[in-house]
Amino acid sequence: MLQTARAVLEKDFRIELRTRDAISAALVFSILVLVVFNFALDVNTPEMRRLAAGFFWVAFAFAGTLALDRSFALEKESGAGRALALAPVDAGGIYLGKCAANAAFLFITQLVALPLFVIFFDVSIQRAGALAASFALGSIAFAAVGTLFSAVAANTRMRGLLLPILFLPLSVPALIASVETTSFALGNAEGPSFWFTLLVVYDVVFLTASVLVFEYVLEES
Amino acid sequence: MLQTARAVLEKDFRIELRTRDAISAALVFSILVLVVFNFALDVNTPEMRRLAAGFFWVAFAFAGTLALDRSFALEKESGAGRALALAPVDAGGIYLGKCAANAAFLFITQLVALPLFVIFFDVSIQRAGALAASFALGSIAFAAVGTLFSAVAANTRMRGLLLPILFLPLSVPALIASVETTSFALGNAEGPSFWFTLLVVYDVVFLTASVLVFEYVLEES
Amino acid sequence: MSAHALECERITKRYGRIAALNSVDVSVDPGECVAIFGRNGAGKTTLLHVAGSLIRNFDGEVRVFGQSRGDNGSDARRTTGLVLHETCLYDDLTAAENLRFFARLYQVSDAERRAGDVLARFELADRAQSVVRTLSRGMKQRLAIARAMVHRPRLLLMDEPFTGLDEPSSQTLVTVLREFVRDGGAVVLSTHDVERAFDVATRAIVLERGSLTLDRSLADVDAAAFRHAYWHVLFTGTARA
Amino acid sequence: MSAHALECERITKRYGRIAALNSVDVSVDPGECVAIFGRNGAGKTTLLHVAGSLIRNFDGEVRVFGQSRGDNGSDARRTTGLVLHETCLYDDLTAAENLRFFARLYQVSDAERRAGDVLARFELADRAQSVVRTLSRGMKQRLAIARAMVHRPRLLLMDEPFTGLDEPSSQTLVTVLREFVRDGGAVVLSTHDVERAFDVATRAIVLERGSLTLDRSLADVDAAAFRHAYWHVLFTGTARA
Repeated sequence: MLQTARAVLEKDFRIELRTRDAISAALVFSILVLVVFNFALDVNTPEMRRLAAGFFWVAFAFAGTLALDRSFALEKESGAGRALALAPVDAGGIYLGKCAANAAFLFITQLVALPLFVIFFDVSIQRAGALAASFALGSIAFAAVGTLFSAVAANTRMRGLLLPILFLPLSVPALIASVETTSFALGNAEGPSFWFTLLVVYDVVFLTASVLVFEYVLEES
Repeated sequence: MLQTARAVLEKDFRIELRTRDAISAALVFSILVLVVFNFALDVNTPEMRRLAAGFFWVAFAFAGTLALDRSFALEKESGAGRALALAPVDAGGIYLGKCAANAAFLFITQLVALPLFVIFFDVSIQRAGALAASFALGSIAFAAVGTLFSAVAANTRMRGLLLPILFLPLSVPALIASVETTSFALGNAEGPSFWFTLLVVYDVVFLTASVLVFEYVLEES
Repeated sequence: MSAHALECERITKRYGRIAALNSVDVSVDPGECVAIFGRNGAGKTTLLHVAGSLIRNFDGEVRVFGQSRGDNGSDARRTTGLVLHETCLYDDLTAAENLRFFARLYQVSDAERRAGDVLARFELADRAQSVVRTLSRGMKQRLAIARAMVHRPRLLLMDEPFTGLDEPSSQTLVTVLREFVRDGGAVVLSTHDVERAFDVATRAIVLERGSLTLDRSLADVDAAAFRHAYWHVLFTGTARA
Repeated sequence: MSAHALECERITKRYGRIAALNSVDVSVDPGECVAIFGRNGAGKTTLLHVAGSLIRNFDGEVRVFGQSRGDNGSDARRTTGLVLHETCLYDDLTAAENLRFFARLYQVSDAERRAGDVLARFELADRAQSVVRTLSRGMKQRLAIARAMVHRPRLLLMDEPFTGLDEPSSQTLVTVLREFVRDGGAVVLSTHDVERAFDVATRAIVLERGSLTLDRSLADVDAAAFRHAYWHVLFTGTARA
């Protein structure tokens, strides 16, 4: 399974290095949101700074979705994903590979957008280690759910209704936890251990469940 | 030109009625953001209610981008857009048709998401006419710029860098004006005439400029 | 001035250092059907894309019925019909909706009836209300050809039009093209199938690595002799048959 | 129990009210190459998709080398190679990267060398480092076939494999398939080209509106006679030649 995951991960990185589609799309988006927030909301107030982590993660919920979209678009293009799904490998391995690639792209995007975020919202990073952990765990959480549901959406033609009903309630806890842990790293919140634990548990649960369930997702018609 | 625009508009509506891709994607997104904002930011404070319009438009900046993405994806699928670009019609007509379809999808999405917005942010609509005008003019502004740049992005492979540099500064004035006019409609701002004028001027300028310039956008390699 | 349906002068198209086309001259008159032969990657598709103005960044000159592509070009566009590898159809519209849409774009006056006519001509009348996504490959191909002809073009550029067509459909296409040429239309098509090309083509050209190495009328040769000469070129790589 | 390479039993597949396949029985032994003929929309692609387990929601039973698809299926997958209408290649990877990726997925022990070998076999060695997006249609098709064979399958399912191939490439494919069959492999391919099929097929089946109407060995017929009979079916629509 890990061998498959590695092959898929390497492939996605190779394509990303060549096209830079996912990361640049995500980056443009996060910049767009930060700029819009900045202009539209007058963020240079103390209350706003307290909410900065929330804005940051909303931006990433969006940017991440775009990156996930690209990630599965490249599997549909020319039907390569069909061949991938038919290979005699554990579907869980395919999932892990895609998920790892997506999490990495999200994490890289966050790191690149971080300076802009710091400038626009005038925040200061109080605990760098906690910030890195928050970004990493949040990226994994978002990639774990997003990869699963992008695959579901790509294989059914009912994206419209299924997605919000399942995806929304599932992703909200991770988003709140990410916001709280990032807030902690920026010195705007206390008592992070509950939220960090929640993120870790969320990641583990969703990765495990998705690995087990991905086989059925890949099956078509 | 208007005949072409009508044909393109009707085609996009026909496809949308059949697949519901664009609107459902946009809707899912705006719901996602509103929910996330709601959970992550503790919006039920008076300050937050003042900022509600800003949140709403940020959600739509995102949701709209997804809808625009779909709109051009369907032209690329099977190369139909190539045939469209080669037809002996004014490129401006194609632009107007796509732009009208996109603006309509955005507007419909906004109307559908409005009740959720009202509930989550606990706002009340003070001036329904102004709200409708704000939504309509804002949708057109977003569709006008977005349609142009989606076409640019689809025809070049340099989406990564060109887009933020051009798209961001261009769309910010429209977003601010939309936020201010919506804020006025919700009773949270005064003096809307400047912002409404700005939106109208923005719409007219961008529609005109895009119609004139679209021919060069459609040319490939 | 000239009455050529299509005139390509010294067409050169480079991708990086590779010349996909190398100073290709070819002109096609009304009433001609020219078959382009050549190995994979020889430049057949590139030549058709240049002629159809899908590629605009190239050296040389293309004229359609005397009109340069440099001009407004609407007339050249109106008279040209294109069949590409892609179907150029909207997958979520029905067969009839696709044809009506393109007929409207080309301002065909009787769009509705014309769409019905070409559907019937390519034996798709019973699938008119089917969404394109649900059609088989061969049906899509027939519909792609119908789309290229719905606006009554006078020049048809077709990239491997027989792909995926069954025998009856292929023969229908041959009949349609023969009528088209007899009525003064011009056709340029690429193919690998010498026998099929002989059913319909009046002239053959051969591309090798982007250069035109053969251009001859098929009036005085038979398929077997041509195939022999052509295959000799293909397999030995030696020039000019 | 059985040594059939592929066994399809009473396969029925409906799309809405239309039966794309209607109780089709066919089995293929190692050392056989079966050509599927039939009109556009007759069910050729659907049959290949069912056999290749691209479609899993159907009535009937498919077994590959005695293994039901219902089982884990990894073995059946490992022994099957598929060529579809789509290339099933990553457009942004090079030819060599695509083959190495799929070789790794299939746990081919000498992935690197095997990828090089099949590239060379299909005369793509000089384009190994080219991104797939930049290849011509025929080259992509050759690469798609190379991909389907990179893991040394024993059953090949090929949907119109000769599409877009020039004559030398077609002959290469014929040679490769003959060797494959001689070494005990089984091939099922769909095509419209009777002569080409006769170069390689040992048996032919004909589908009409989802039903199998002909299944015969080609050992004792020649191409012309078969084509005559087949075309009769195609054009008159009357059954069983």
